[in-house]
Amino acid sequence: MTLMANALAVERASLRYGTFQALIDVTFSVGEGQLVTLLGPSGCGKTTLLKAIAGFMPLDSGRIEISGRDMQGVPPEKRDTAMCFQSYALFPHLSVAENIAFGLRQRRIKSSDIASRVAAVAQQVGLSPQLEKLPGQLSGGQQQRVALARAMAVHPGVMLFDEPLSNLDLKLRDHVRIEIRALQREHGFTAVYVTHDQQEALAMSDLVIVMRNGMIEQMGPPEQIYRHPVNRFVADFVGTANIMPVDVLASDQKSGRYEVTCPFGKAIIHSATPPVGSRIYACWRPEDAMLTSEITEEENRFTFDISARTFLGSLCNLALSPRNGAAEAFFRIQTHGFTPVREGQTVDVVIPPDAIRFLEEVVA
Amino acid sequence: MTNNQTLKAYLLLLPGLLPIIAFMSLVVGMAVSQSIGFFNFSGADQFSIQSWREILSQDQFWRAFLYSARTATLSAILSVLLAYPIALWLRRPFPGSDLISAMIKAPILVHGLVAAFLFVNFISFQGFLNVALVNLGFTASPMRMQNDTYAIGVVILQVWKNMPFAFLIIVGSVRAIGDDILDAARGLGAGWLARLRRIILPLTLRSLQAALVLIFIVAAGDYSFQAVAGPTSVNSLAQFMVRTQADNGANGWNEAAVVAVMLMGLSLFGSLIVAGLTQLAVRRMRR
Amino acid sequence: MHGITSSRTVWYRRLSIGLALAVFFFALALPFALAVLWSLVDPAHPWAYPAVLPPVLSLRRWLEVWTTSALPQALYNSYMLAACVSIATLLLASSAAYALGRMEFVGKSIIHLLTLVPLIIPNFISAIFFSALLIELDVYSRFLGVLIGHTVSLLPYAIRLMTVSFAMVRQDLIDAARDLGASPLTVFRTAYLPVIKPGLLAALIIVFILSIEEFAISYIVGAPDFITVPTILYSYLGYNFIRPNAAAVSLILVVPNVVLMLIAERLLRSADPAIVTGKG
Amino acid sequence: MLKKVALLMLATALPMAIFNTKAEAKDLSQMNWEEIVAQAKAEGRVNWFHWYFQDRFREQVKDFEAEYGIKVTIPDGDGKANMDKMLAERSRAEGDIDAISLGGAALQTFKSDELLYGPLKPLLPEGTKLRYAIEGVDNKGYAPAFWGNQTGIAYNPARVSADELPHTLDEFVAFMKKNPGELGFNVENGGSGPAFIESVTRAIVKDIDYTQGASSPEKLAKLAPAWAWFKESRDGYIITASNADSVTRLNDGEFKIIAAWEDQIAGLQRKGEISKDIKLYIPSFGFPGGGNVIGIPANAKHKAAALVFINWLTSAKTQAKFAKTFGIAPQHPDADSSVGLIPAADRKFSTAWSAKPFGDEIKKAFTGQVLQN
Repeated sequence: MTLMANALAVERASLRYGTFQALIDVTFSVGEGQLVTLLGPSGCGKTTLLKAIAGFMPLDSGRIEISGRDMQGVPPEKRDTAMCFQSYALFPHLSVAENIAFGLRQRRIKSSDIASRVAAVAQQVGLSPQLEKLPGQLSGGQQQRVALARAMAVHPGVMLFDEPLSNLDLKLRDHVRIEIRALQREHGFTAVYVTHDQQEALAMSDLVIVMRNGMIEQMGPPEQIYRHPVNRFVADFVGTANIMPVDVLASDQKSGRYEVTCPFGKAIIHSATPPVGSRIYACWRPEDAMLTSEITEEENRFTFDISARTFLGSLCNLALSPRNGAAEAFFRIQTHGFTPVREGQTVDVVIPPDAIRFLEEVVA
Repeated sequence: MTNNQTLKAYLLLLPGLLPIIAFMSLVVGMAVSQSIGFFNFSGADQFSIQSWREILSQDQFWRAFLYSARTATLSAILSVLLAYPIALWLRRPFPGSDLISAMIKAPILVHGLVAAFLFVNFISFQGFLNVALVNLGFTASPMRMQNDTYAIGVVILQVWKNMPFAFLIIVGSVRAIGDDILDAARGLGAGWLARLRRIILPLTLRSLQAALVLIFIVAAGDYSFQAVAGPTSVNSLAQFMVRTQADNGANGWNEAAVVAVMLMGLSLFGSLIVAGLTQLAVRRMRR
Repeated sequence: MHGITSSRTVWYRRLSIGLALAVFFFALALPFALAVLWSLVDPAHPWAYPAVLPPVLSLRRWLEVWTTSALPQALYNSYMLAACVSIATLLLASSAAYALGRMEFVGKSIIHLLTLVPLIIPNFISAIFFSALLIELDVYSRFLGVLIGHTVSLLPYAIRLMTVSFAMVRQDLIDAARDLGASPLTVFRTAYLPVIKPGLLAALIIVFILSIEEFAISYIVGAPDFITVPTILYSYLGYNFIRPNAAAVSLILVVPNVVLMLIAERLLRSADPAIVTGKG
Repeated sequence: MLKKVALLMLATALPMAIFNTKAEAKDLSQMNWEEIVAQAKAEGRVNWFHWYFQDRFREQVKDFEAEYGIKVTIPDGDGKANMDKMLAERSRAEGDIDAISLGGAALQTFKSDELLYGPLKPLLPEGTKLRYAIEGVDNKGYAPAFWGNQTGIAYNPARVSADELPHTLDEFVAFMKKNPGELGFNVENGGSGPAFIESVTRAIVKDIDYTQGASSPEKLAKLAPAWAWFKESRDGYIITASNADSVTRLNDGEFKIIAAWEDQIAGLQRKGEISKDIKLYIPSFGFPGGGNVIGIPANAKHKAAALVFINWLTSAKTQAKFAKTFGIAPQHPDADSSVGLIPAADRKFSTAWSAKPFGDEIKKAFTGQVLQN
């Protein structure tokens, strides 16, 4: 990784509404041209953090730097940021062109330059035919683009997205998501992107920050977040996970091979990092398990009853209950849609040892 | 089906709407036809512009006309100017804001005549204000403020009474502006003045105009404030109309009708002009 | 840092609330207090120059105004009239409000505007030319004249308030009631009444108050012998100016209306405040 | 529109038709006084349309109500509205008005024999003793005077001493120069201010016959010097809203002198509304005095009761009591003479009001030429 200047740095940011602690000691930084996602359930503080970066909410303590400049006491209108709102927040009385030109006018740019910049941005987002219309006359997707164009037009140091796609239907959402990412790559702007949709976060980010209760739970590249979640919350929130408590029976740190007992029997785990305790949580992804009809592995082979089968087209979800031991626990695995199994049938499943990860969370 | 529905709706509308249309067209029709010589109580009914000539040649009429136009314009503008910042201030609730909006609305509950009385009582020669000013040493002797020549008292009363209406009309539209929109403008570099000029004013233009029109019409047609607290040297149009009717015997009806038609004209066109100019001003500011 | 800004905003807020209270005090509380004081001036001891305060206070003025002035008659007229006006207005307004609130038809927005016409014709014009009309039609009953005048000029308020109420009735409730086999009366009782009742009562009260407060028609059409509280106050402020009596009548005009209005406001609390005043 | 008028007429005519079917009573001129009183008691009530001191008259008429058992109703209308009502109701079979108070000169502008019932002179027991010619108008026995009054200048001794008071026009000019804004008089709502205007006009413009009511533009043009006088002293005087406003503000200490009615000042003083120190005088160039009369509209419903009431109102006893209570000049020859406020020596300066409608034109011309110019 090359050394990049930090476009945005947040240090020990804390913010309180009355008695509710919305942000607690949040620290992270974003390199120039990176797209960072703040991911978390509602109420986790991600939007608050975004608004603090934009300057709409003053921090109680901590600091925010944009392009190396401390933002303490700088009002939103003086910050080099531009925000795309969930509601789009288009000015209903202004035409699309006037909406896009709004920020440029505020920056006292020559009107001839404004016109050319508006035309250029509109071209990029495909709004050229709509320039003279009022926002009310546009479709949701078009409105979303206007909001995007309006923010992009001012070439902000940091672009802020507050769940910009949540009001779009599913198909359009995928489409715009790809578009935003493409535009971001093409223009190289730095962006902070708030979402509660983990797929969106994984699909478009350089860096994902998972938040809960005003704190950062984990941050890292999307693959790392998915592959190596640090705790049950992240494992469960990002993707689907089978989380189970395990007791470490034997360990060989050199080869990274660990023997554990889990709810459905003894299992082998391959891990580069040692577990943080002897009784801790581990997780595995449903798609990592294999039915024995597909493969003939003997290690980590377990027998389950299929208690439910959900056909999803290309895929098929199976809910399994272990043959032996804890009847309460259910595990999910995902196989191809054509897998010929029925509910009530007994199957053997292999979970590859390197598919099971230790979480950094001991069992209380 | 739709026709049937429309017919049914119109039948249902009849009891409420018919009296309004009948009464108003009769009253306005009466005023217009009396002004051109019909329904004459003193002589033959025939078309004549005598009353128009009579009234329009009177200095007193034009003074009354200009006076009403001026107080109406001033009252409308001042009420809105005062109500607007308060509406912005109370856009989002805060501890104590309920109390303040209740206090602002209080004058609505006070009858205009009572308000005029309280005001005259307050500023009279022996009134609280003068006693206070003299005792605090601001003036040596009481000031004469009652029935002042410039109708400052009337404008104060109009603003006092009508500002709450302007407030109620405006605050609704100000509250309807989403925080996101203002934040978006802020994020794009708009300071408070730019937000006011380019976002808030244009978005509240309609209610601004509604408030101006309403207050203009009420103030242009004012009788009570003028009669109790207004200057004695000039009449408001409504007062002039009542006097013209009362002082001129049977002819009075026809001449009063001319004043009435002119007053309706002033209400209509005056308020439209005020609203139009506001629109122009807001448009210009938006740039 | 934030602690300081927040204490500063609290301080600003306190200052502005204090300022608002002060304005309120001088603009409303003090004048009313003075009116109360004036109404308590003893009839036998005039409050004259150079006395700064009234020499003797008593309730005799109130007794006297009550026994010798036309106030009891005016109160009876005002309240009797207001009751008739509010009932007549409501009867006339309800079907129109139903049509405007619950039906779609051609020309609805124009009809909406038409109902507001009485609000934009200056009161004194309607009053004078309505009285001319009454002369032309040889109608001598002042009560009838004022009743018609008030009813028509207050219809817009009733129609508007009740239109909103009718529009708030949920169609699914009506459908559900009918689906379950309810009679039209039961449908009205279960689906309509609970929703429109506050609006109905509020319209009743507001029209009642506005009728009591109406001056132009009462003064011009009611003259000379049908007196209401505002016309008696006007006489006390003009030709028969006696300040203490005017103070007493002012209080009698304002206080009951304030109480009624507070009730109306409570009934309409969920609704838009501009509707309460009807002038929006 | 005609259709609507017709509909409205129909709607209102129906109830009217029911009310108007009562038969006419026997003519009063055929009865003796006892019969009239009996008829009056049978009628039981009288609606007296009167335009000032209504609340205090309600007190006064209690004696009458006690004596005859006839209820007196006094509505609160103003004088102009009362007249309009009488005129508007003239074609009605039975009007609402049983007795109406009128300014002394009011009957000059319309025909009393068409509008009023009577003449009352032969019907009233003491009819021949009463006064029917007042303010230069003789109403031929239709409406006896019941109220005599005088205008003058009232002053507040707390503010001004008696020897500072102006008595001539020149002294008024000097007074206003020395005490700007200390003289108050009204133009609308009452006759005291117009009395001042008229007196000054009369003193300045002498070549007009003020007893002739006819008005013409030439006659009005002659008044120009008076308007010049008023304009020149414009800073010297304040225009008040009404008779009562002048008095209230004099009482408040705002003015040193005002134009006022003697009966109003006296009446308010005896009631306790204003300071008893306030005094009145008539400047040497003269102030008009006059009075009010009372008549019965031709279509009155309770004529006998009205007649009995008028007899009571104009009786020596009632007039003497009014003189004491209101400070009026009594209009019955047998009543105690006035205990008024004006010094007896000043009475000689009393003049008649200038005849109407010219008298009204003077006021209007003042408004047009001085105030609103």
